Amino acid sequence: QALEAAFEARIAAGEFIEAKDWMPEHYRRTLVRQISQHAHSEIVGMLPEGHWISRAPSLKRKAILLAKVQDEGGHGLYLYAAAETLGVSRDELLEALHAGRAKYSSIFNYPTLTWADVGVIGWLVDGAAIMNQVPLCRCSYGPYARAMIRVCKEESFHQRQGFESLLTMMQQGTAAQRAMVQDAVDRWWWPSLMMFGPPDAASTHSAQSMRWGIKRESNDALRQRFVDACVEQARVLGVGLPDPDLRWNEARGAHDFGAIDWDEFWAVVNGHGPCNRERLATRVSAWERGAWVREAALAHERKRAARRAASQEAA
Amino acid sequence: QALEAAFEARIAAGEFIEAKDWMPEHYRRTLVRQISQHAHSEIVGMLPEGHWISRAPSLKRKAILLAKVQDEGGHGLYLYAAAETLGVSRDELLEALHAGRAKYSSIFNYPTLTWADVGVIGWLVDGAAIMNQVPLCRCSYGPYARAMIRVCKEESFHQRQGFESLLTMMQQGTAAQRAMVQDAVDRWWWPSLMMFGPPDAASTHSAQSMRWGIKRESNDALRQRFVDACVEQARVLGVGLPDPDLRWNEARGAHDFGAIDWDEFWAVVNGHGPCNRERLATRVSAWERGAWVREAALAHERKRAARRAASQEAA
Amino acid sequence: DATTLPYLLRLGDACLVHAQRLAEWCGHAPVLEEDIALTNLALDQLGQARALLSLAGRCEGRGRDEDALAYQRGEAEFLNPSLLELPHTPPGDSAPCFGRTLLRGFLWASFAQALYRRLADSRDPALAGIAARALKECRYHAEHCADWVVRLGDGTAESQRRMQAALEDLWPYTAELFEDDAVDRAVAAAGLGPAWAELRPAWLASVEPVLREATLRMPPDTPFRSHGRRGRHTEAMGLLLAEMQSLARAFPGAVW
Amino acid sequence: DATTLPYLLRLGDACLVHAQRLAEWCGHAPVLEEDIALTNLALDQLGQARALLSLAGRCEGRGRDEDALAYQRGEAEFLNPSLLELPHTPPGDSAPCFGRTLLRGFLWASFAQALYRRLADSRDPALAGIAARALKECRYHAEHCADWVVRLGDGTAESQRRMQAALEDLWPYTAELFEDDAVDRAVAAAGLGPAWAELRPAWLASVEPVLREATLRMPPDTPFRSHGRRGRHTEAMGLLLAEMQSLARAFPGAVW
Repeated sequence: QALEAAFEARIAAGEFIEAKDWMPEHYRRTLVRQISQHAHSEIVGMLPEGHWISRAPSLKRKAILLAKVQDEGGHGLYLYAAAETLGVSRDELLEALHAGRAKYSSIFNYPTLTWADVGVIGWLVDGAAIMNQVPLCRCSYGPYARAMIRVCKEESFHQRQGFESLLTMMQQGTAAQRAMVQDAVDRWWWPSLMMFGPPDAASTHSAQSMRWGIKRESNDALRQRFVDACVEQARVLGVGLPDPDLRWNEARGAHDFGAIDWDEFWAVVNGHGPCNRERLATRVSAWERGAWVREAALAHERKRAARRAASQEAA
Repeated sequence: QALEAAFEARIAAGEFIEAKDWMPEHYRRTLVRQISQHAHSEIVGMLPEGHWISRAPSLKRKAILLAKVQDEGGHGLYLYAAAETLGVSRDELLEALHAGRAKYSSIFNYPTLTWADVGVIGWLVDGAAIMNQVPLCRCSYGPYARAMIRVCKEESFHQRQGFESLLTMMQQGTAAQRAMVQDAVDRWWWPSLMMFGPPDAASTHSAQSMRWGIKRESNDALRQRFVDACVEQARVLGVGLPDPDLRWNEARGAHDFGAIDWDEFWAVVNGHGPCNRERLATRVSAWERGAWVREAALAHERKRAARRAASQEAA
Repeated sequence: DATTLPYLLRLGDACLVHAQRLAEWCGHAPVLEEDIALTNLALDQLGQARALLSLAGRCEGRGRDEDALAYQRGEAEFLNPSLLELPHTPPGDSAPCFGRTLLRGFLWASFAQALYRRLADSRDPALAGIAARALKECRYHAEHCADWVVRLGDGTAESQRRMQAALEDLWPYTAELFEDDAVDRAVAAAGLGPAWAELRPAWLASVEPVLREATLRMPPDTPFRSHGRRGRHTEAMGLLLAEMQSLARAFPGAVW
Repeated sequence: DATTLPYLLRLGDACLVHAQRLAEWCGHAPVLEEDIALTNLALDQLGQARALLSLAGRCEGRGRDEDALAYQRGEAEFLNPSLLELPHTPPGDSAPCFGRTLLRGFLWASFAQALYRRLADSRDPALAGIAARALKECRYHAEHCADWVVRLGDGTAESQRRMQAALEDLWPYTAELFEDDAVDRAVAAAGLGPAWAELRPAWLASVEPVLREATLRMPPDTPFRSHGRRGRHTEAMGLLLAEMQSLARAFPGAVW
């Protein structure tokens, strides 16, 4: 009880909790779930964009895309490391992903069908991710907060690159390119709005997470802020947003927007999205195909250690 | 001895030997080797051309190519069936191919690098094959001779189609297409000449095979006839043949041509050609990947037989 | 008009893409007889595609022939149901699965038979003629594929497992075949051909007994929907087209 | 002139094609650290390719930039040694082999180091500058790949078997790197860079000790020769280019 009170007091004072500090089991579990889900999202998120590396239409864009997907791998690394400070190994977390027990962001269950998807993912998906993640840079758990600072910085860079690539296509490209961009926006707009999660009324976990500073703003508030930001950016790009109900509401000082298809959201979350099967199978197969490599690396390490020991004994 | 004398007499009289007839073991072995090598060539030969089916540049050409490669599979079937009349099963023959004990025509160890290769294979490779095979339609072993009649008829059709496709590119195509055809001719000309086998002076097996009517003309004689035919066809196409020494010899009434690089020929025969490893590995892997299918088909057949037996008993 | 063209392309593109996939087996099948049989199926599907795309081009009236439609359209303009574009290799696996190919062939040929049977009575005589001929081909395809589905479903434990997995993979994509929409309704009203949604009972009637004989369990319906018929494909489609169209696109103005 | 351009393309195309292959691992590697490391290698190779192709374009003087050279050339105009275009999947296998990728990376980076070391003294200051920077990158590549070659060669029985098979597959393609020809001789005479044939001793000196430490047996020389540097590639190259160039070719006149 004394420990718990001290913990609550530090949270209340806005101080960071560190790996060595005492923390309630539920706090730890909530963090492991959230951080690992985020880490999984980064590595599954490499797949839809990675699908276009081989076909990038210019060498500059190929380099930008490669670097971006590489950064996502890097985010995965920091985040698995942050989760490991909570006493769970990366292998255990991956096992949970591969067995289907752990989730990753549902947005990555949508397919990338054209090159414009790459730009739109940068603009909308990374944009929504940043909106969700910036508050986490002040999260109560120190290692997570510090990882998120680095992640957010890089994500902002990706978001600007995505936007810039769309702007180039819209302003300097052909009619076919502009149509490709619009089509991609039409496909990604609604799934991006779903990235903020269910409406506040239907959201579980939230109250406790708010109190712990693991979550700092409500789903609906973040979603509204995202919509307001995107409307202006879409105007600059010259693309339409596929929502006939989208309009400025002077009274609220915000944009009204149409109803989200939550049936679709839950279908995808529950495994019936366009690419759920493929994404998980791809990760599992990469892992299984790599088994011989990981075993060999361990075997080699053991051999070296044995040889070192033998030569020290001989000396 | 009496059997052998009767056999020799029938050969001498130009009669066919049939499957049920007595034949010397050496005759049987020679035939099995030759027919199975020919059958293997058909199925390995599906690969280089098959490589272009997915990219055929028009739907008509795709259909023609599909039908052609299918015909090669069909030739494989007749020829394996002809070999089976000599008391050896298709599975045994395939096993010898997969283990590297049996050969197939070396020409299929060259890669198909452009669409024009498909046409040139039809024109030159099928052309050379026909030149080699027409005499076999009068071969002393009946089942083989009859298979060859059918094979040769279809090959002639393929050869005309290949020629026609090149003619279309040369006469109605762009400069880039004409360059593509010339490049393909440059690559396939010499390997096609090698298809007739080593010079007569260096050729083993030939004397005995000639006597038995398994072979009816010498390598060099067939090669000369092929060169003479191709020179005229190349002129119609408007392509050059890559041999500076190629010219009409009025005295011989035939074309002189340059020295063949027999080192290259033997390198390819001995496994060091451009695609030897890939061709064999592809066949082996198709066979191994199909193992579960063949096993299932057998298991199903057994189940059905058992059910039939059970229902007859019940009745 | 604006509905006949997509109606024809949905079928024509399905045949084309299916032919493209089937042809991948040529030279790589488990037994030589199947190299030949699958190539035969591919040839028939390709022939149907050519007839249907030519008809679509004439109907469009902008001078596009079968090759312009096959080689010069972008992915979103292809209207085949996604079922036909899926690779032979199951998600996460390494090698193409013969059973998956034959199962898809069976599901599609059963559907195509039901469709062509109705199209043979189309008010459009050109379409009716194509359908009458294609119907015979698809009857053979359905039989050939059904034989293999039964053989492999009711074969060994491993083949049963593979076939059940293939069915679970592919089944969700069959829902798209029967989605109702404005294109189908308009075409049906004009007497050109049936709305595909009407064909579900006939299709199920031919599919169910075979799956049962093959000892395969029909998967439950899920909310999963593919949308190839509206031009929204799977990630496999772009790679299929990149390869299929590469040569034609690299040589503009060529005659082959 | 007529020899500088092919000399630059041989190296630039090698870097480009190698980058294209390496990038295939991005998202699919055996451990996350290698997803990142192989992407790093790909990025470095791509950067070298861009610098070299841009230089080649300027040297040609016909206004072709890096993208025109990468996306608008036909297969026979690419002059990379065939070694770099081979797929990660061994002949007849189903799945890409990480060991094969790292072994090729090692064989190539060892060569590239030897080459860039000499090119850093090129009479052409632009080429010398590119080489000086690339040399540092390739030193890291060679080390990273060598570590893996040793780890996998001297790892388990299975990893040893796979690495030896990879070496036997790839080794024959290294002969091409050292084939002497008129292009190389002219460039060497002009002081632009070394004939690649001269680099063999340096290359062997860096390769042999690593293979030995990895317990791998160096295969004997054979008459096999690949000819990518003369524009005659393997069957893998056409498919690689079909995919790489598909988008650029499908949107003529586009700005990306």
